[in-house]
Amino acid sequence: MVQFAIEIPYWGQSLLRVVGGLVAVLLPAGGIVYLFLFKMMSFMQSRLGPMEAGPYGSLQLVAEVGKWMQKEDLAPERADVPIYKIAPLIVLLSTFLLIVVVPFGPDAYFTDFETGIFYAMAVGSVSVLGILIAGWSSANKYSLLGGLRAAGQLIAYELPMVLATLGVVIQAGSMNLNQIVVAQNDGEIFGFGGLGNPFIITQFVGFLIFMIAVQAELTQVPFDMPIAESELVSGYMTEYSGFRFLIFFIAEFATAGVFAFIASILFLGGWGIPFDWFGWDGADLGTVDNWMNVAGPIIMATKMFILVAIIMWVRFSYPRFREDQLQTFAWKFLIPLSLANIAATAILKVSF
Amino acid sequence: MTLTDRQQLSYIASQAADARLNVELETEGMTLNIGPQHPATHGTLRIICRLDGEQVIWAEPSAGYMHRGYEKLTEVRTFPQVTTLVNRIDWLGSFANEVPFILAAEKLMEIEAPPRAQVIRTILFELSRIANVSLFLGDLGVQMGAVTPVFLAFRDREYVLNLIESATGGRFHPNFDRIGGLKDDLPKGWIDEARQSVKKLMQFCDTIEDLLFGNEIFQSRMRGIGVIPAEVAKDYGLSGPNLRASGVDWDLRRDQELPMAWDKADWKVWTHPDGDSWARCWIRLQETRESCKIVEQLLDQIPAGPVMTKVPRIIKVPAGEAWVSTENPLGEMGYYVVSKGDLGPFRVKIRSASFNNISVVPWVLKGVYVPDVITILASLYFILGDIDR
Amino acid sequence: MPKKPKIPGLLKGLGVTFGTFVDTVTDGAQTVQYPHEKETPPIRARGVIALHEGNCTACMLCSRSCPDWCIYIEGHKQLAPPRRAGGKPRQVNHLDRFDIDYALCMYCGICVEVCPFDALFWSPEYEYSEPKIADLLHDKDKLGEWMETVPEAPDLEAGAGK
Amino acid sequence: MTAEADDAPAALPGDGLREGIVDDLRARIGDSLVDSHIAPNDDLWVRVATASWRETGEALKAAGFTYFCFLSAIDWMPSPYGKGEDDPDAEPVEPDTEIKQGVTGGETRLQLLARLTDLDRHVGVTIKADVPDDAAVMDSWSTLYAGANWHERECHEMFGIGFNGHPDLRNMYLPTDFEGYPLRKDFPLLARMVKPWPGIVDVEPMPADDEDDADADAGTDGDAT
Repeated sequence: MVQFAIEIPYWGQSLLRVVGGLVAVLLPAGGIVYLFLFKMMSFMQSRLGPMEAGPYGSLQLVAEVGKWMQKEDLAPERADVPIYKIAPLIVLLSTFLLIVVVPFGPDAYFTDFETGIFYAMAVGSVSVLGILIAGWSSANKYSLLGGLRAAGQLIAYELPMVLATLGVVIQAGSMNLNQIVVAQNDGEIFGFGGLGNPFIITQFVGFLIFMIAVQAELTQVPFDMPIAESELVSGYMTEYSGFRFLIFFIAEFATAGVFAFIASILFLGGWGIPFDWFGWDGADLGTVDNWMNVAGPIIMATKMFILVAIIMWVRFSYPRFREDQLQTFAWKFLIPLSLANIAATAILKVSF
Repeated sequence: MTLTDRQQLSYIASQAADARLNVELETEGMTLNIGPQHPATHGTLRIICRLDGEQVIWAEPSAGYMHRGYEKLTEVRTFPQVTTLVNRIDWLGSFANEVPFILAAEKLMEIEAPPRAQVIRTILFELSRIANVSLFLGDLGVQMGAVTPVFLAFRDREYVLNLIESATGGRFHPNFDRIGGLKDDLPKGWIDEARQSVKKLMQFCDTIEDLLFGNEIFQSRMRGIGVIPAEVAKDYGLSGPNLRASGVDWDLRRDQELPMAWDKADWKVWTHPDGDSWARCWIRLQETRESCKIVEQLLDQIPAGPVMTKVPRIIKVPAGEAWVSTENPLGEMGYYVVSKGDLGPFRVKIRSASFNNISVVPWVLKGVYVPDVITILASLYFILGDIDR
Repeated sequence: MPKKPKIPGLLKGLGVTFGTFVDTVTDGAQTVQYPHEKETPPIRARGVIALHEGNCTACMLCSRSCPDWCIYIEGHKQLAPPRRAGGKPRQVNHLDRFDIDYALCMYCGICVEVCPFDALFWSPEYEYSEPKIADLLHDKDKLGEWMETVPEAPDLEAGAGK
Repeated sequence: MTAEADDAPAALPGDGLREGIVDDLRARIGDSLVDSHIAPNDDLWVRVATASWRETGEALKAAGFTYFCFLSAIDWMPSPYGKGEDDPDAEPVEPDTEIKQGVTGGETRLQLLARLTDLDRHVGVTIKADVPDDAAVMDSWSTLYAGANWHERECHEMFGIGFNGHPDLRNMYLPTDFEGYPLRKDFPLLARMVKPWPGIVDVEPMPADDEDDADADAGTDGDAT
């Protein structure tokens, strides 16, 4: 945890953490929605997108939130109401649980788990639970199909994601996310340390698999069968209205942001810049200058936005798979490929 | 034998048939109502599907949510008034709807439009095909979750609509055809504008081919899905690209004699042997290109002269019966016009393409998955107004 | 077609969207920000029907040829000063009411075509939506105001016959 | 037009072809072929006996007419309601109730109408058959031409013609408990009845004299130019 100049009581620290967590989740989510969903998509379609609310429509999201908040919180007559109401919160919860382990700087993190990536993979799956119960409790056939598809899909893509991460873990020799960042920035490629050693170079296959799995995990096109507005009319979200729909909506983009954070940590060097430039020593984080705690989040955000841009670019360009094709793709292609990747990484790790 | 009794009996019989099917499969099917308010149905078509998991074991389209009774309405209207009515059958390619009706009336009156009118008619006919099918090409993406193609389609269709509007005054409902010719001649500068627009539409076809048709995901979704063999297609009376995608080489523009100008242009009728969703979409893409070519060539061949032949101001069509059908964007669109020598037709049977095209749905949807229901419907391409009339 | 190295369709698709993105950034969007800027409809656009009241003789022809029965005309006969000095006073039709119900109108233009006295015209004006459907019944004063927006008929393309 | 040489017809079908079709059909169904009419180089109508409706379909399918175009019906009775454009004050005109069938004649009020196309010979044929007035039931084509299924359903709903052997004659458009057959001529079109025709109003005459108003209706009776 960041060392502050003045002593802050425990409750104060907790409050700061909560506020920090909210900022770390909601700010990227808002940025993603405005930059990519509103503007990039519109530009790719020869239009301007929202232009009326605020300069260049920058306050459109605020207007949308206001609109959703006003709407009635409906539940279908035969829905399982308590469960139905709790489902979106579970989905959003998993996003907040994920951000807990993401380090934004040498000392700017919420908690520093030794098994950070393990934890992240574990809590990332909690959202499946929310989606599944949202689909089931809506008492709607479309929602049910969407929920079941989501469950099948998220479980299928959990595996390649974990396996893709394993390559990184083997190469970094740690499951601690901060250690993974350090390993990349402190490393060198064939004796040249000027770029550090971002794992995207050595683990390119892993990176691709991870990004595909993230795409599927986020249920973005081409893997958006659980939502599939032209078939299942938004799937598990069909019956939700008002702020519960808003929570699903935020969770979708916040999770995109958080997964992009994790991807940038695993493959792009996270908050760091190559330590070689400033002569820092990776073995001792104390040698890293304190200003990295401020610059780190900005570097992270830049990398995150680049990754999200790719996710969204793909989303706006591709049609979607069919459910069975998606499963085939996961089980018959991605998983064998990631296993081969692990094997290759392990062999090279041992031999070098 | 009262009507309701028989209907009830037939309903009970169909329920019993379903029940038998379920007993044989030993599963409890789920009935999924796709529509009438569903984004994939371009309006209000309802498809009742019985599902086993995600597999469709029985499907039945239920049309009629947009029935406007045009066949009845034509009986109280005069011939010129019917034109504006039939505009609204296939609202995306409305000019093409007018043509066969006007041709049928002209056939009964034994007159023919002047050559200039024939060429301009053909140009506008093909432009309305481009407007119609370009939207289909974009919409195809939306049905499969790709959001961008439809916006590009809207963008480029606008060029065609602007052309149609500046010539006829109506973007969607031109009402430009008159018995004996056209309402008016083209405005100055239209031909040059049309040349440029057609070039843009050719580019649009390439864009869509790159963005959608070349996409491996798209191909894997489309190939081998919803195969309709030629025999079945003919049996159900499928027409247009749906028929040609099944390998039947039949295009009314080429295969019948009409006072239109298609034979003045050099173009090709595309067929595809596969009969699957891919074939249907691909044929439409190729046809858009052919239409662009036809327009491009005909723009150079507009003869000078009047656009209207001599007709009485109050049009009374001589008694008789005539059937004229043309190759409309959606398929064979025909009118069986019965006149008794009055101001208005006695009976008009409107044979619209989508009605037949959609009647194959129960056959083709058996055994496919829910996502394929959407792609097959999209590839069959129907317009609700064209089904229900 | 010459053999080109085959680019995977997935990449081509990304290229198309990226190309459009760049085009929009550099050349601007194809859309028009409606209330701030407006497109001009073509001269022939069938926006709204304008009435030149002075030309109307209340002959009922438009009303009778309307497929939707949406034109309502009332008139009465009155005496007008004679055309030539010393002549008999003429009897003319005076128009009392000329309403078009735009809620029913199909914009077919048959009324404009049949009018033998050039009293009806198409105007490309299109901004006359109303919150209530009953307000779309426009009377002859409103229809007369639209006369100002009626453009000259366009020149015809070369080769147009008489 | 450059279609491939092999599929373009050498010459468009002439009269001989259509006469041949009629002769061929007569050979297949015999006296059931009641009447035929050929519009030279254009179109062909045949009228067959009611009982041999299905037989005709089979014969034509065997003769190469494999493409099903449409199936419908015609109610030949003139509408007793007119167009709703009558003067309510005027003497009601006795509606013309004479049933006069069109091409190839007929004996009944309702006639069934279908069209088949031969895609190889590029020729279409319109088949008509009388529907008995007392029991409007015909044989179904739905097992013969699958596409006839929906057309017969529509026909049943709009004209009240039953089809023997049709699997499922539910309504397509109308509610199940709808009464009446909308496309029969004696079914009133309500849209034209609920509201008076605005064109019926005439210009009010001068208070004193109402002769000499010839110019008031200028154009209404305008005849052929």
